[in-house]
Amino acid sequence: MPDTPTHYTAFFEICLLLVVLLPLLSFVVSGRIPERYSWAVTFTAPLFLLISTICAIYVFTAVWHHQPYSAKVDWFAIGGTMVSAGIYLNDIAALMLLVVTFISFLVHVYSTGYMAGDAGITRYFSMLGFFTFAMLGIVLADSLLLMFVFWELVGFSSYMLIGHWTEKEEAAAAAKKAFLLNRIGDAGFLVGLMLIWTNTGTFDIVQLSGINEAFSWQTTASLCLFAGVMGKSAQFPLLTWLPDAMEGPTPVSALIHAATMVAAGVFLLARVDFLFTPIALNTVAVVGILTALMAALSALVQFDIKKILAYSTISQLGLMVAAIGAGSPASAMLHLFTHAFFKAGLFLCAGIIIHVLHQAQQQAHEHFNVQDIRNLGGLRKKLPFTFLAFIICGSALAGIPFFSGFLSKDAILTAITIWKGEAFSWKWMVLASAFIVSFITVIYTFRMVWTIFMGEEKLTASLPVVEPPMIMRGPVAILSISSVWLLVDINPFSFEGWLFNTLHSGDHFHIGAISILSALWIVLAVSAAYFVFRNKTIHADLLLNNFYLDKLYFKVVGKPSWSLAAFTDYVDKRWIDGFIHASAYAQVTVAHLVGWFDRAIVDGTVNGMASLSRGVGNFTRSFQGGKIQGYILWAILAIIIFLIWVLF
Amino acid sequence: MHHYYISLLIFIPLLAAAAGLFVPAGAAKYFRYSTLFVNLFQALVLIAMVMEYIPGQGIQLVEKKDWITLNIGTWGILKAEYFVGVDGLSMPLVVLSVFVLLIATISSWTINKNVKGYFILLLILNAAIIGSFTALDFLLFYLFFEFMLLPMFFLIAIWGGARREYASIKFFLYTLLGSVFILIVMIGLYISVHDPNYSGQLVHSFSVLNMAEASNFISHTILDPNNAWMIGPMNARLWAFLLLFMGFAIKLPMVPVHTWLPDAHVEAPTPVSVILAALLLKIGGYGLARIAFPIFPEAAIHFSTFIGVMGVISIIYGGLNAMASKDLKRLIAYSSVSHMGFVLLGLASLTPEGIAGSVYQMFSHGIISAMLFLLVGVLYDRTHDRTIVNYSGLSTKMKAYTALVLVGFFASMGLPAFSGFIAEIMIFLGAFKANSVNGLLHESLAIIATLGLILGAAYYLWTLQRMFFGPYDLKGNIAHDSIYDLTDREYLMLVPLAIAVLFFGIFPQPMINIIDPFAQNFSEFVLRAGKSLTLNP
Amino acid sequence: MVPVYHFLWLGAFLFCAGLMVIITKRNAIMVLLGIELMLNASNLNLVAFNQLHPAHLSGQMFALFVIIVAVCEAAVGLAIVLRVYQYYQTSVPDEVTELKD
Amino acid sequence: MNFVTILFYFFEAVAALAALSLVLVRNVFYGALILVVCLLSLAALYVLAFAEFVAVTQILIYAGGILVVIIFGVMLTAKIAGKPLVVKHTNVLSGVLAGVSLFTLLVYFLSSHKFFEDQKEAPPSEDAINTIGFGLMTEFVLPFEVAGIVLLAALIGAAVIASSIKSKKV
Repeated sequence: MPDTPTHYTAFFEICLLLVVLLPLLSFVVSGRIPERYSWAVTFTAPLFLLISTICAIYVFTAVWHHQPYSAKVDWFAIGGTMVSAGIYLNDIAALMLLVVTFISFLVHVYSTGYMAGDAGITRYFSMLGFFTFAMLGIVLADSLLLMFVFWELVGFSSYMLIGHWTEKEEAAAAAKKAFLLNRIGDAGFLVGLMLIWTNTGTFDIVQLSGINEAFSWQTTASLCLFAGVMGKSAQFPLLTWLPDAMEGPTPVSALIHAATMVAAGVFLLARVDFLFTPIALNTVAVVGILTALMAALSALVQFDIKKILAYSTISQLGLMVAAIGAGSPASAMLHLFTHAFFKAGLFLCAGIIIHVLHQAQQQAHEHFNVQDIRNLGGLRKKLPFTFLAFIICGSALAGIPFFSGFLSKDAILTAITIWKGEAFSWKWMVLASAFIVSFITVIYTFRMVWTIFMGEEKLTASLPVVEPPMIMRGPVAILSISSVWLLVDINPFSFEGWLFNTLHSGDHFHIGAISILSALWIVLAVSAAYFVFRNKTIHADLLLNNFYLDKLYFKVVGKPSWSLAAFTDYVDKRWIDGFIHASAYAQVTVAHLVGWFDRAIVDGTVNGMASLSRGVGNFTRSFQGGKIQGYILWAILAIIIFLIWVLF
Repeated sequence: MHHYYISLLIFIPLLAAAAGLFVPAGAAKYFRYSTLFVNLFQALVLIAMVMEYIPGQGIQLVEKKDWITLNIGTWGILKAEYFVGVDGLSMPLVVLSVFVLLIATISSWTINKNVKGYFILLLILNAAIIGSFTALDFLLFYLFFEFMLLPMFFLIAIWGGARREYASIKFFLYTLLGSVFILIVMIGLYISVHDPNYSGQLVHSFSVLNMAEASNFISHTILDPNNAWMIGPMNARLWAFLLLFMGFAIKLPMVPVHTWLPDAHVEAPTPVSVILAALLLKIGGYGLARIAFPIFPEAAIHFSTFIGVMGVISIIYGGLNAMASKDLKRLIAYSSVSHMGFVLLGLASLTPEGIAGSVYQMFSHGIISAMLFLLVGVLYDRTHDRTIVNYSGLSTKMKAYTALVLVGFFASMGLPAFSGFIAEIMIFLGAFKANSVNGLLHESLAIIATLGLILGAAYYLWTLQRMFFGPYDLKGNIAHDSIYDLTDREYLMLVPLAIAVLFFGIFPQPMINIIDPFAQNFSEFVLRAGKSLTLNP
Repeated sequence: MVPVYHFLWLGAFLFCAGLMVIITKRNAIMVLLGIELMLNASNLNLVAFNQLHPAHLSGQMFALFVIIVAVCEAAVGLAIVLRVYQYYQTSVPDEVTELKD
Repeated sequence: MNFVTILFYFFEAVAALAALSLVLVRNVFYGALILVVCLLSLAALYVLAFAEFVAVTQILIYAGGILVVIIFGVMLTAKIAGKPLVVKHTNVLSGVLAGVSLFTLLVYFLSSHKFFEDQKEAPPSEDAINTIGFGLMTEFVLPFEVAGIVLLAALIGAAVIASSIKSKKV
């Protein structure tokens, strides 16, 4: 329990600032490095992150189990009320701080190998630094507004990194989609902010947490915030961007789209847990479990290695969200924590496979899609290290005992079990779904491992595949080691370790029966996978296309808004401008009339002499038209006029 | 103590323009440098002004001189003054004007056609803009307001693109229509208002400050708050407010009186586009906040839902239209429509947040749109083609340009850390809060307005995807050798804007310090005055 | 005794008819006919006024001289018409605009 | 109403109708014939106005001379064109306007002026032709001679102009 070092030292504050600002510095420095010296970035950026990570470790140790650290400065006044920008560093935040900097550092190191020779490497590291900064901003922000700021900024850096290979059209489209779907969620977040501001007049999380009564607006507000989470953490219905986001470089997928950014949603939920009313929580749980189930099913039939991992990420995020909905942020955070390591590990392994196969392809001048697992097989011989790492991280994902994933999943299952209550209700279905999800997780993980590493080599047989350099293997090794149970607790069957106990406030939580049941369930799943699904390929277009959500959105939202845009264009050009033109023509007509009046009457009078003499001149000149009859006519008229003049 | 800061700001460009008349037209360099010098001098004056300015002290740096005093017998005395000053509303806009005009001058360096005429018109425009942002006498304001149209008309009509005549005439007619509306109300106000400082004598005053006091209205005149005339179904004050609103809404521009803007922008040369988007549109919002709302507070309250709805329509409609635009400049012009809709929404809320947000939005949109139009100008200078689909993968050839475009686009989308975000969040909060604070706008308006953010992201990202990402390719008649990255001059004008956008997005407080007292006073004044005046049916 | 104003009315009518013929016909010969008609109208007036002063015959004399001049005019006019017709291949006076300034 | 008056009205009507139809007719040849009718009826009117000599001259010179010449002219030009010479009307409006307005004007003045007082019952001059012949040789001898010269000049001139010698311009 927290003891009382009420004062944090200046050294601590400097370290904290370093943690946050060094990635920002990395962003600035990397961006300013001239193209000729772009190799320098591979030293500077990881170095900055290393220092940042070291500082983060110190900060973590200082804060963990202690009083939260908070500091704030005035930012700007909204309608006379000063909104502050500040840091609120409690246990959860410190943990996230550590995870983010650590994994970011590993990914930086890994990227120096993976991205070597890339034309946009400075931009890459720059954005990676910016992302880390923004992510740390989310973690540390003490107010919802500030969190929203960084929330959007990570979206921006995610956009930039997904679209890193600008020449790839799919990348640009995926980046756009990611940002747009995030924006939709953010709009909800914004509405939540408006509700909170209107009802409380503050965004400060600490102040907000003082609200104990359950106001009716809280349900709406919390669901609005949850809309933001749907976008960022790819929850149903905004989940379709994450599989597409795999167009980005693989380390990015590992860092942003597996370990940290997508987990920001879960972090947000954990942080503003107090706002959520029971109804809102139930909604969160249902959405979470639905997402987990849908994504797990989709992961089952994907062929692209990164897409499998992406769907599995969505599925795991769904589980975390469901855990929050079940009222146990601690178990969600635990799973977030373990997931960050093993999923990053898996992505980096996938990255290694893609990277080395690409290099081998370039040497052998062969071209096939290295990400398609149907083209792969038997790689365990050529890539033994990667195989091992993949097995470890995969086991953690599948939730096999003695790996971290087992424990955190156990925590979630326990949380849902407790939440469902004794009486039979729809909540049982959530629990059942959670079990089904963990079952399916085992199957697709097994399928992935089996197809890639077991059996005979397929298209890769002739390729000169070698293990990547140490710089890439190192981070993977660290992540793999972090995926075993020791990370959580010494007891491989109890998730109530240092982490959980700190985050969890309340009763003793652990139910031994669940652990055993879960372990048995996993073993069942593994054997089912081995005996039933080992060599089966499931073809289901529905699942392959993620329940056709994309098509649905395109038809229901994309196309109508596009036609609406075309319609407004039409309205502008035809109706409004048409009206304007019509009135302009009317005006011109009137103007002509007036002009005629001017010329014929006003000018005739005003410019009397001049125009009269000219007119008379022209008039008399017209007599000299050379037409005899004309002469006669004019003469006669003159005589008539003369007669009238003389005789009257 | 006498200050002459504002007069300096207004008259230095006019003097320079007058002096320029006597310089032979061939001395192109003279005109460029003299205009630049004037701008820099204005910047210096502005710095001094900002130092002198004390936030929260109402209207300051006032200069007041008799201008027209005309005894018209039994009708009293017509009195118009040279009455200028700045407060929390005009200060940000004056800062913006000086800054943007400086950038516009740098951007005008490439103008080669009739340099003399161009820069003289630019200087006149400069004076008129600053004049209308500082004038506190309605007649003076109107004078500057009208004065702005003329140089603008010629700048578009002479230095514009292919359909420049059409665009300039459309611009002129639209804004002239607005001016007529304003003129009508001005005459009505002139008849109805007397100057309380002259007892015993009937002195008709044009001072906006006098007009804002209900007690200064002569009883039983057309716009007397207590006995306003009935014209048709509404009383004359409501009509007057509507006329003023329409007059300024055309300038703003508000859907559906916005169609002059895309055409004017598409045809105008880059610096003129910049001034048009960054400054002229602001006159609309400024006029509403300075004139329409304080003088007719009860009408402002009466019509607040209408104004808010029009704002939201502008936001959505502008966004949709931007999405359908095929021309890059047109797209940005429509995004301006969308963003100025936020100004309306914020003003309609009459909450301090909303008002401050509106003023901040005007300021921030000024910088951002200036940047965006300059960016379009950069591309147009090179290729003379603005069709979006004719470009692809520009990021590979124009790295720095793409970076700045990203800054501009994301700033315009309201990404945090850029100034637009601060403004929009304040407007959203204010508009949402209005119902519970003063019961004016329904919450749903703010919620619908968030669609504007999504639309903004949609059209900008789509544009980025089409023009800057993907494989490098040029269609149409664009020569490949015409594509090159930014020049030093272009850096010089774009980077300060980017820095300003970032600065005011990250450190908004210096500006909000100036705006906030005004916003609070304004909201409090309009609500109090508006509610004290009973609307006769 | 026929009242003199009958003659005068008829003369006026003939004169105006001749005038109309001159102005409206697009043929030189018709124009000549019109001129003849007008001359006759004046002759009629001369003769009619001569009735008022039967002692003097100046009116009739004048009428005679008018007839003589008319003969000359007709002869020369017709000659010109024929000549013009040969030259311009038209007898439409409008198409002969050599007199134009 | 005596016989003379009826004759007068008759010839007056004939002359007026002929003049009117001359205005309306479009065939030049018919026009010439109508003019003959008109001139003949005018000659009759001259007789009624006690101007027998003028009437005779009218018949001889106009109907017999000028009109024959004109008809010749018509036929000559018509021959070249190869079809009946039909004329088009031009300046109809202004022509009618001028004619009608002049006519109105004249009728107005004529009716406003009383000629009745001046009109005496003129004695039928028994020797009008005598008097004319006498007058021509005495009082009007100079005009008479001049008229002769004019006639001669016109004769020569007409012959020269109408002769078929090609001018240089053709």
